Order: sequence, then C-alpha cells, then structure tokens
Amino acid sequence: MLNRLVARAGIYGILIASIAVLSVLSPHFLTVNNLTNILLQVAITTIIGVGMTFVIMTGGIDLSVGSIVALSIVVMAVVHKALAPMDFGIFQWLVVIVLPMLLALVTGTAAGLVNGVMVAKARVPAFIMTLGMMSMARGGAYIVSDNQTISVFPDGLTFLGDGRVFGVPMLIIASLVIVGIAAWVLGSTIYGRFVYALGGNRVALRLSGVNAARVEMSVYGISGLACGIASIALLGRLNVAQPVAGMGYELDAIAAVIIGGTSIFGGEGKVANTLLGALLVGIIRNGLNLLNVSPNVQLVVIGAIIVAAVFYDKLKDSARA
Amino acid sequence: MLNRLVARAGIYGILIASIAVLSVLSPHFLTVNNLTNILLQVAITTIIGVGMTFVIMTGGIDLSVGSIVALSIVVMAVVHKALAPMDFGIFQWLVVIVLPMLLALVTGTAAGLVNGVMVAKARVPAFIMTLGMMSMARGGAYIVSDNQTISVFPDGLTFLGDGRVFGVPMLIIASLVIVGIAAWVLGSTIYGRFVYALGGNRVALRLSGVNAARVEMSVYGISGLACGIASIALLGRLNVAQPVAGMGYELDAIAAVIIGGTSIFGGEGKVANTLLGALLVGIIRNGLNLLNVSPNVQLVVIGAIIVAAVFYDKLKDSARA
Amino acid sequence: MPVEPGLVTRKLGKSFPGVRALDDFDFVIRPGEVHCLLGENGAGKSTFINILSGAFAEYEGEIEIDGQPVTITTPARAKALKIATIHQEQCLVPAMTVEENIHLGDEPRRNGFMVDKKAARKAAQEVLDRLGVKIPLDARVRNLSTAEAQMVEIAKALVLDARILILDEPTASISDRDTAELFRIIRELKARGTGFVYISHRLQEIAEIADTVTVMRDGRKVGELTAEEASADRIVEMMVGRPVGELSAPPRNVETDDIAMAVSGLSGNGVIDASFALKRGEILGFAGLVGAGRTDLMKMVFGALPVAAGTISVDGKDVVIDSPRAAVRLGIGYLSEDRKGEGLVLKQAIDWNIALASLPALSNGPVVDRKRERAAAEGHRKRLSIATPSLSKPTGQLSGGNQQKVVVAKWLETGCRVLIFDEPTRGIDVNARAEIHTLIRALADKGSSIIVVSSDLPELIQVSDRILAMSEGRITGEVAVARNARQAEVMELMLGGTRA
Amino acid sequence: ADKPVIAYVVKEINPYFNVMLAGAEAEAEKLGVELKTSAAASQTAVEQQMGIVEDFISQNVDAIVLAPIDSKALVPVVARAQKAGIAVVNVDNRLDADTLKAAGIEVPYVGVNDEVSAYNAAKAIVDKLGGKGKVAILEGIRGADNAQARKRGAEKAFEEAPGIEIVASQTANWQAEEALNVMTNIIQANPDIDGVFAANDMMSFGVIQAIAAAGKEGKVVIASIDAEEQAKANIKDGKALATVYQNQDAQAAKAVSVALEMINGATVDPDIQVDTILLTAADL
Ligand SMILES: Nc1ncnc2c1ncn2[C@@H]1O[C@H](COP(=O)(O)OP(=O)(O)OP(=O)(O)O)[C@@H](O)[C@H]1O
Ligand SMILES: Nc1ncnc2c1ncn2[C@@H]1O[C@H](COP(=O)(O)OP(=O)(O)OP(=O)(O)O)[C@@H](O)[C@H]1O
Ligand SMILES: [Mg+2]
Ligand SMILES: [Mg+2]
Repeated sequence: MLNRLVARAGIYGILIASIAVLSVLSPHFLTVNNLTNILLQVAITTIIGVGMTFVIMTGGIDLSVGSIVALSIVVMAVVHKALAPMDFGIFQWLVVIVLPMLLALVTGTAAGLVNGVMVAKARVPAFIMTLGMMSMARGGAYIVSDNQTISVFPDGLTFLGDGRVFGVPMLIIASLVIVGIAAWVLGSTIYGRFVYALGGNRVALRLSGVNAARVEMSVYGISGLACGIASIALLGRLNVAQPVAGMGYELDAIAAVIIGGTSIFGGEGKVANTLLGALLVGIIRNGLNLLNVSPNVQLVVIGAIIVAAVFYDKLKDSARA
Repeated sequence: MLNRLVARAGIYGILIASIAVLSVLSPHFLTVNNLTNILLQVAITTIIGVGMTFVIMTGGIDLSVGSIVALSIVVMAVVHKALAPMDFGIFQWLVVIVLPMLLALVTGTAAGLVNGVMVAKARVPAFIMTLGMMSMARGGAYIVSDNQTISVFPDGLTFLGDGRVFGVPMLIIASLVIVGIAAWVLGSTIYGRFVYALGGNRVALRLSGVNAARVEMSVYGISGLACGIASIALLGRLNVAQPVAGMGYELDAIAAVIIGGTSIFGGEGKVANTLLGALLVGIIRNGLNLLNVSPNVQLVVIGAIIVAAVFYDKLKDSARA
Repeated sequence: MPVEPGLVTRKLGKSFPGVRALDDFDFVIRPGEVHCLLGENGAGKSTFINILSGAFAEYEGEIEIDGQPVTITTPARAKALKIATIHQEQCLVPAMTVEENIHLGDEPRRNGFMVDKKAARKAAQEVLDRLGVKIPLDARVRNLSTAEAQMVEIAKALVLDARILILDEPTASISDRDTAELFRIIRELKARGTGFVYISHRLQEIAEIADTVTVMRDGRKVGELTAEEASADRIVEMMVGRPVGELSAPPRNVETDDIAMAVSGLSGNGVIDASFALKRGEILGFAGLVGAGRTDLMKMVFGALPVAAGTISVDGKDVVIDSPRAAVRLGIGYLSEDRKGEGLVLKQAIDWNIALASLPALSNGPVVDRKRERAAAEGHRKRLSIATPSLSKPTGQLSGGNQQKVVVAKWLETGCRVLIFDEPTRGIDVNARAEIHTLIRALADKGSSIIVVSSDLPELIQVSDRILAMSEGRITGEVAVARNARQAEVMELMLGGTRA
Repeated sequence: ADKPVIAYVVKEINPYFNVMLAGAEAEAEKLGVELKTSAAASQTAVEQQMGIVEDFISQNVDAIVLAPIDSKALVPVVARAQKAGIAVVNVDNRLDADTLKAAGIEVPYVGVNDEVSAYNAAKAIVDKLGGKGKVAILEGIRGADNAQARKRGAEKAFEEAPGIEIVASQTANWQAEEALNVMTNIIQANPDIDGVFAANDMMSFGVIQAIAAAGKEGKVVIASIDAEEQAKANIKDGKALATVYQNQDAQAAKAVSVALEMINGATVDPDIQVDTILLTAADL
C-alpha cells in the first residue's frame, strides 16, 4: 500500500518518506540549521554530479573527477600563495584572488578536455581514459603541492565555499543555480538535444549531420569545469588545499546521478534528479549520525537504502506502464 | 613505425615492449624470482577479474568485489578461530580447515547472487546494486570481525595463497587454471554463448527462448564465487584477515578486464586478455618500484601507460581494417 | 557538351574487407524524376546511397551537381547540398520523442542556440499530417511499432525539403495504405522538381512510381531502363543474371481438421478478444494496417508480451505460455519484425546467430559442436543464398536483406512445429523472397503450421492458405482459399469492415 | 538530571581507533557522562568528518572530542562548534597552530607526537643494526598529516646515523597487501636490505610476509607503530623488532575528562602530552 504510493511518487516519494521518518526519530533533524547543513554537505557532490550527468547522458563515465578537483585546488592554492606576497597595486585583488580561481577553472576544464579528446577522437573507452586521468591528475596534485597541505586563505578565495548572502550560504545558492543552468541547457537548448541523442543513438546523430565527436568531447570538458568550480568551493569550505582532496568523489557523484534515475547507458535522465539523488544520500548519512548509529551499521543501512530507493523508483515506471 | 608494429600486436605487443624496456632499465627485473613475484602480485586481481569479465560481458558491472572479499575473509577467519580450539577427532581437519574455506566460497557466492537477483529480477541497475552491496558487505565485514585484525592461520588454510607445488607457488597455478576454465566456459559452452548474447542483444536472446534473467543472475554469482576464492588466497598471502581487506579491488579488476579489450558495453571480449590486462598493470607497478620511482611520479606514469596501452590496442583494430 | 542538371556520379567505387561493394558505378538523378535502383541483396544499393549521404569518409570516383564537382565526406556536407536520406536501417533515437527525432540535427532555433519548441511542434505536426499518420508528437520512438517508426523516419526526411531525396526501402515494413500516402507525396514533390533515388524489392511499386530504372548486380551497373521497358520479368532477369521462371506456386489445399494451435479470447496490449485456430500443415496469413495489433498479438502468443485474458492450446491441450522459453519448449517459434532490435546479435558471426535458438540440438552436452554448427549454417547459406565472403563475418556487416535471411535461417534451424513469421521478407529481394515462400510451403507440407504476418498484401495472398484480417486490435474476418482471394476483399476487412 | 553529552569523533573505524573508543567509553562510564561516537568512512574523507561534526553541532551536544583527519581543514568547523557554545577537545592528530591562530580560537590538545613515535621506532632499528645498514621506509597515504609526521620522524632517526642508507621510500597507503607487494619489489631491487620502518602495524604485516617469502626471516629488522595485538605477537615470535604503543586509550580517557572539566567551566591545560611506549620483546 505505502509501497504503491511511494512507488508512484518515485524518488520524490522516497525523499519525503525518509525526511518524515527522520523528523519523527530525531528532534534535531527538522531544524533550519540541520537542513542547511545537509544542503551544504551535498553541494559539492551535486556540482560534480551535474557535470557527471552530462557525461553519463552520452553513455560515458568520468572516474577522474576527484583527482581533477585535487589538481585544480592545489594549483589554485600554490599560485595564490606564490602571488600573495607580491604587490600588484590596484590589480592586487584581481591577481591574487581572481587569477587563481580562473586557473582552477582552466585546470579542471583542460583536464576534462584531455579526457574528451582521447575518448571522442582517439576512441579510448571512457572508463580507461578517465581511470588513467584519475591516476595522472592525482599524481600531478601531489607533485604540484609537494605532498603538503596548504592553508589559510583570504575571504575572497573562500567566499564561494564559506560566504553567506543574506544569511544563506553562498555554496547552497551556487549549487542550486548550477543545477538550474544545467537543466536549462539540457532541456531547452539544441546542444542539450544533441547530448541526449548522442547517448541514445550515436549513428543517428551523426547521420543527422551533427559533429557527434565534438559533442562527446564537450561533455567531458563540462565535467572538468564542474570539478574546477567544486575545487573553489572545497577550498572555501575547508580553508585548506590538499593533494588528497576529493578521493571517492567519483562514486558519490555517479551514485547521485544514477539514483536520480539517469540511465548508465545514456540517452535518458534529468539533471534536477541528480540533486535529489545527492540529497537522498546526504539526508540518510545526516540522519544516521543524528541517531548516533554505529558506523558499521551505518554502512549496511546506507547501502540498503540506496538500493531500495532505486528499486522503488523503478516500481514507479512499472506502476505508470 | 614501432607504433605500427606495436599497433598490430596490440596488447601483446605492449606487454613485450614494456618487459623489454624494464629489463634494460633494471637488472633485477628479468629474473625468474621477480617474474614469479609479479605473477603472484597480479594473481588475486586476475581471479577477481575473471569473475568480473563474465559480468562486464553481459553489460553489467560489479563494484562490490572488494567488500565481498573482505566479508568472505573475515567469515572464514572468525569461524576458523571459533572452531580451532575444539576437538573433532578425525574430522578435525575437515571442520577446522575445509569448512571455513567452504564458508568463504558460500559467502562470496551468496553475496554475488543477491546482486544477481536484484539486477536480473528486480531490475535495479547493476551499478547501484553493487555499489549498495559494496557498502553493505563492508559493514558486514566490520561487524563480523568486530573491527579486529585476525591472524596466524595453519598451513592448510594458507596453502592456496602461500603454498608451493614443485617450487611453483600454488596461487600462480590456481589463477592460471581458473583463467583456463573460464576461457573454456565462455568459448566453448552453450552457457558461454548465452553470456555473450546477453551483452550483445538481451531482447534477441530472450526471444530466442532463453531465460535471460537466469543467465544474468548467474554471472554475478560467478563474480561472487571468484571473490570467495580470492579471499582464501588473500588470507594465505597475508596470513591475516582484516575487515579493510580488498579496498579498491573493483577498479583494479575492471581495469584489467577493459585493458584486456572487453567492451564495457558487453557482448565482446576474451577472458584470457583479462590476465594480460592485469599483468600489464602489475609489471609497470613492479618495474617502477624496482626503479624506486617517487610514488607521485608513479601515479602519473601508470595512468599514462594504461591509456597508451588501450589506445595502441585500438590502433590494432584499425590496422587490421 | 551540355551539363546535365541534377546529380551525376562517375566511376563511384567502395570496398570493404573481402568485398568490392560498389564498382565503377555511374548514376544520374534528374530533377523531378524518380530513379529506381534495383538489385539483389548485397548488390551494393545501400553502399551507393551511403556514399551520397556522406556516411563514408572515403570513396572512389566523382560526384557532380549541376555540373559542379562536389565531394560528400560527411552527412553534414550532404545536408548542405540539400540531399536527404531515409536509411535502410532505422536511424532514430529510441529514447527521444517523435518531434525531437523529426528535427534532430536542424532544430528550429530561437535566439541562436535554443530550440524553438513551438515552431518545432508545428512543423512536425504538419509533416505528420501530410503523411496522414496519427502518431502523438510526444510519444517516445521506442514505444512505436516498427511501421510507425518507419513513418517517423520518412517525416524526418521530408522536413528538410531537400532537392534530392534518397529512399532506401522505405516501404519494407509499412502497409499498403501508408505506401499510397508516401507515393502521393513523392508525386507532389516531383512536380516541384525534387529528384529521387528509390530503392525497393517490391516490383509492383516500381511500375507505379518509377520514371527510370537502374539495375545493379555485384556492385556494378547492369543497365538502365525507362519505365516502359521495365517489365517485371526483364528486371528480375537483369538482377539475377538469368531468366527466372514463374514465381508464384500452385495452390495447396489443407484437407485436415487437426488443430495444431488454438487461441481463444486473447486480450491485452491493445489486442481485443482475438480467437483463431491454426491447422496442422496450414499457412495462415495475417493482414492489417499499421498498429492493427498483429505483432502484439503474436508476441502474446509467443509469451513475449503479458496476456490480460484468453487461453492458448497446443495439440488440443491447454497450455500456459508465460515466456518465450515456454513457447519454444512447446515448439513455437517467432521471427520478429525488428531484426536489428529483436532478432540479431550484430557483433557476432553469422553462423553464431543462426545457431542461437537451437544450441542444445547443436551441442554435445554443454559443449557447442562447432562442426555441426558450421554445417547447419552452411546449409541455410546455400538455400537462402546469403551473400557473404564468410560465415564468421559479423552479422552487422551484412546487407540488410542478408541480415533478414540470417534471422529466417535461425528459426528454420529450430525446427519448431509452429512458426510465426512477422514480416519475414522485409527487405528481401524478389528471388530470395520466392525462395523463402517455397521454404515456408515446404515446411507446411512437412506438417509444420505457419503464421505469416505481412503488410505486403500480394505476398500474403501468394503464400497463405487462409488470411485473417486485423483492425484496431480485433480480428475482423477471414478470407479462405488464398490463391483466388481478391485484394479488395481483404483490404475491406483490414480497414475494419466485418463480414460473416 | 540528564547527563552531559560528549561526542567522540575519530578518523575511521579500525583496530587502532577501536582501542581508543573503548578507552573513551570506559572513562565516560566512570564519569557518568553520555558518550556518542562516530567516525568517517576513510582516513581521507575530510569533508565527511566535517559533516559529522556539523551534525553534532546541530544536536548541540555539550562537548566534542575530535581526532581530526586533517589538522587544518577541520579548524573552521571547530570554530563553529565553539561559537555554538560547545566545548571542543582535540585528540590524536594535533590541529595546526597557525590555522587556529588565524581562526582566532584555542583548542586544548590531548595526544602524542607521531614524529617522536616514529623516531623512536626507527631509532630502535638503527641501534639494532649497530648504526649501519640499508633500510627502507613504507609510508602511509601521502599528504596525510600523521603519514608525513611519521615519515619525518623515521628519516630523522635514519639520517642521524651516518652508516644508515635509505635505499627506498615508498607508500603502501596504510594497507597490508599493498605493503606485501611493494616490499617484495623493494627486496627484489635491494636483496641486501637490513631494516624496514613501516608507518603502521598493518603495513608491517605485509612486510613480514614479503620477507618470509624472500626467505630472509630474521635477516631484516622491522619496526612499526600502533601496537596492534598481532604486532605484539609478531614481536614475541621474533618476526618484528618493535612497535609503538600510542597509549590511545589513555589519550581518550584524558580527553573525555578534560571535556567534562570544560563543560563544568573549569580552565584546562591547553597541551596535554600522553607518553608513547616503545615495545620490544623485552617489554612483552
Ligand atoms: N560496413 C560494412 N562492412 C563490410 N562489408 C559491408 C559493409 N556494409 C556493406 N557491406 C557489404 O557490401 C555489400 C553490399 O552491401 P549493401 O548493403 O550495399 O547491399 P544492398 O544492395 O543494400 O542489399 P540489400 O538489398 O539487402 O539492402 C554486401 O556484400 C555487404 O556484405
Ligand atoms: N513496444 C511497444 N510499446 C508500446 N506500444 C506499442 C509497442 N509496439 C506496438 N505498440 C502499439 O500497439 C499497437 C499495435 O502495434 P503492432 O506492432 O502490433 O501493430 P501491427 O499490426 O504489427 O502493425 P505493424 O507491426 O505493421 O506496426 C500500435 O498502436 C503500436 O503503436
Ligand atoms: Mg540495403
Ligand atoms: Mg507488426
């Protein structure tokens, strides 16, 4: 009965359900403060998940996101630390704050495009290319940072991750805006249609006179850009830059995308649901912490809930049919 | 020129090439002793890779292998430690040595079949189901072992991982035999045909009057069984059983499969090449250690070589065409 | 010398490993003319049009348009030259909607990079109306029947309003009524000066629509005829390379009441209360328009689609068929109308595919017997004249018609006692088609019972002993004594009229 | 009256932190406070650990004892906790002084000095080898604070002895199996290796297997850190030379009692060092 209801509602239903249950179980759960925390905790996964959605939509995958975040964050930090002591007069702010951020974005996008070129042009399977990049970018991060944790940054650099606008954390706003933009691109632009078509039937797209390779290349660039943004956010949130940053992000992001209902084989999906996917995992983790469930049991419960969630989401489809 | 040559030879060529290079760079590389070490170091990845090949062949994926290894190994260890003190007379050996091993196999296979049922019957995407199992089995391993490292086991239990037959490490023999059997099953049996067909065109298989769901289920069972075997080997190799065992195995195994040329989308591939894929990575790692290359640089080099290898392997196809 | 208007190709050539698919090929597409291209399966027709549509990056020879030399190495280039193509293998994105598919590649734009959804819907609806098909714009293509998808394919080509329109077997899987609509539009466009390349294996269509006919064999041009000269026999002779006798076989009469399979009150998937009995050794034809429900009915009988109500009995015993496996075990086989999506594993070899449904019979215990497999496949290759250098070639590299032959072979190999053929000769050349008809009859004579679903009425009338017509999910009536059944009679039933 | 609530957050669940949590629970029992424990999924999940602390802040527990995965990254959230009026005690991995200063907060620290522990373990090797020989270092996850501290300590001890040569320094990411493979390869390149410092016990298990497999039992001196039961057993059996007992249960007990004092408004010693104990066969 409840099943059927949840089933029809799909991922939304499961979100509501778990929120309801947790509110009952823990008095601390349904507080503005706590909900803000959750949104903060999932923001970075969401941002990376958005880029990942583009990639998976085309039938690809990007395992290198975590390492690219690490590479971007240390590049940004090292450059900042190198420039900060110098004096650039009125350009000070521009050179010391804006430039490093731009470099983070450039680094991320560049690494992503390398993935893209190798996958789209050299036809290296996405899994291998991004696995290789995962290793290379991580090594790069260690080398650039000389294995050191770099820390304490001025407000300008940390604003995205740590700042607030009218009391609302900037990071939450940013992640929602990014989801919005992505949804618009995929839903309303011609490029968006090409992304869907690429995943749905590459040959058809090509024979329709579209440069499929270029589209494929671009989605990895987008994923890399998302990593660049995420690295800026992470630097703000932690106020440190570490070469070990972002380990395991790939699984979190991919999970968010697929829990959100995007097919791993490409061609279908909604970027907005990626946000829900990330939220679901975040809410469960948060709830289990509030309930002080033993870490061991937490692992079991989280695993079970992720599976159950996707299972119910499938029920919905059959319920519709 | 060399490119073209390597290209035609594909993965084999790359193996030969890297062996040649490393033999020149390090006097220690091309010694029976060292080559034995390499085979030992890749044996477990190979065994798991064989199971993974079945899964990927059907277009699926199994992220839970590492955790299943951990669960199996601690189950085996805990049961052994519990029974060892007791006296079972002439059955002592059977109960204290054989039973725990069987339980490891049963645990692995059971966990795999759970994956299989949920993927094949409940239609939960393989990525999510096995991601969930990755978390659940890991939690289970912590719980069963109470987070403790369990250690020192009798020769009987460690034979597979540590024993030798006529001077040849048992584990090497075992891994090669397993590859052989798998190659025969996939290459010559009806079941093998069904596995390929499932990955190639599920509907066509179903409309040919085959119970596709059962085939799909079985491959995850096989992957789980492989993990069970791997756990026995690992226990022998380390002579300790830890709940943290097997972390990251999934990437190693999948990489071996895909470097071996199996398509991540299923339907084509050769299990023998999975061995080569595992070997390639193992050889590079070993070589870089011998040369005492800085771990940071190692990451970059390994990543680059994996990509290059697969890229050249692709060239071969086009070279043929 | 005066430049020829339209598109001219000179010494066009293309090779694939082991095959010279196209060789020294000259062809002319004149404005306002329908130029039919005929040839046996594997003759090189699709290869030729693939070159014109930019599907190949490399080819030999020259192409001229209005005297200007051009090179067409990408689909985009072809489009720029206003050449539109309907490919033989459906080129739609299953997960996307009808509207999205129709516009894929040149969506109506709004301020640069956005899709003008209003305009897109309007344009798509217009073209569908022009074709007189009722398919919801938001329906996902994967939920359409093969025939409906084919109509979308046609619509997709029409929106481009190209100056040269290439149709590779557009009618292979659509009903006569849709074909009529298509021809009406072709004539319309002809009048406006569009030039056509038209490929089909249905000779009666040629007579109807062709202005010029070019016949090819083994990648080479055999000859060019005017519509007048192009009599069926002449064409077939040129295609095959030798005179071919009368194709239609003598009527057969099934003098038995021995029922092989009986279906009663079957409902579900849009099929309503379908009942029919299939006699042993009978060939039962099913006629119907697009979406009449024939495929869905057959899929239910075969256990591939869930059944809402109704019973099935085989050899008089009631049976439960809840999966294709159950059906095959009862000796029922079903050849899908969608060879690519439901019939073949394209990456795998030809013999591999032929054996897929009969492996237990071709194996010793669990081990497949390669020799027997080979032998079996070799037999079918000869009988169905499957054109390929080797049986170990990936099936995906075969020409469309030869792929279809492989699926047919696969089901012949099973030796099922009840065989359901859904559009069995889709895309198969006249000669092979006759061959398959003969095979079907031979099977029936040996006591197998056969159902043939076809949207090609003459074919049905030729091959069946009895024809059932379906309309909107219901069986609307039956026409006995196949050979002298009048087309009009069946048509009437297909359109929904019932008769006692 | 409801007991004060203390949250105890460690890096990850493993034998080492298990002992620590046990110590914490025992002390909590004794002092009659409610203890809530939690851990991140892995030694690199900085963000997740931040989330855990944030979650405890929203539960407004009375005090948080934190073993930070990263010495700098956790400072902001600690500051947030203090702003929320929660007493915070830093245990195990010391929060970075400059970062704390920059954040304008002070946090009492209870713990041990990893660099010293590593120095002592490595020193034991040097002494055993009589100040000359070839040694290797197996590092933890690169970039992790304690991994670097332990590496520094070991290098210090080795470099002090002119006769000692570090022939290889590789990472096995704290893992036993990786240690087995890496060590096997190192022995391959340096058959005459005399000593190995493994940054944690778990890696020493792999090292021991590698040495056994190379048929060099007893020919190579091994020292590590953490004093896991199995490590002690290995020392007893002469498979290893020494390990360092980080006294983590004592650290935990101390941290909990300090937390309670803070809750009760007492001022506490900002830097409480707990001694580590080098364990050799003699001590067991
Ligand atoms: N991609 C390919 N790779 C290899 N061989 C191919 C490929 N495409 C076509 N061929 C071969 O080229 C020849 C001509 O194929 P083509 O598809 O042009 O025939 P066709 O005239 O269209 O036949 P049909 O009437 O069955 O569609 C056939 O022998 C086919 O096997
Ligand atoms: N896979 C499917 N999912 C949803 N609806 C379908 C599917 N296949 C067919 N239909 C719908 O069911 C109705 C019957 O389709 P069916 O294919 O049985 O018709 P048909 O008589 O075989 O005609 P044709 O096969 O020539 O299209 C059609 O309206 C079609 O749109
Ligand atoms: Mg063709
Ligand atoms: Mg049909």
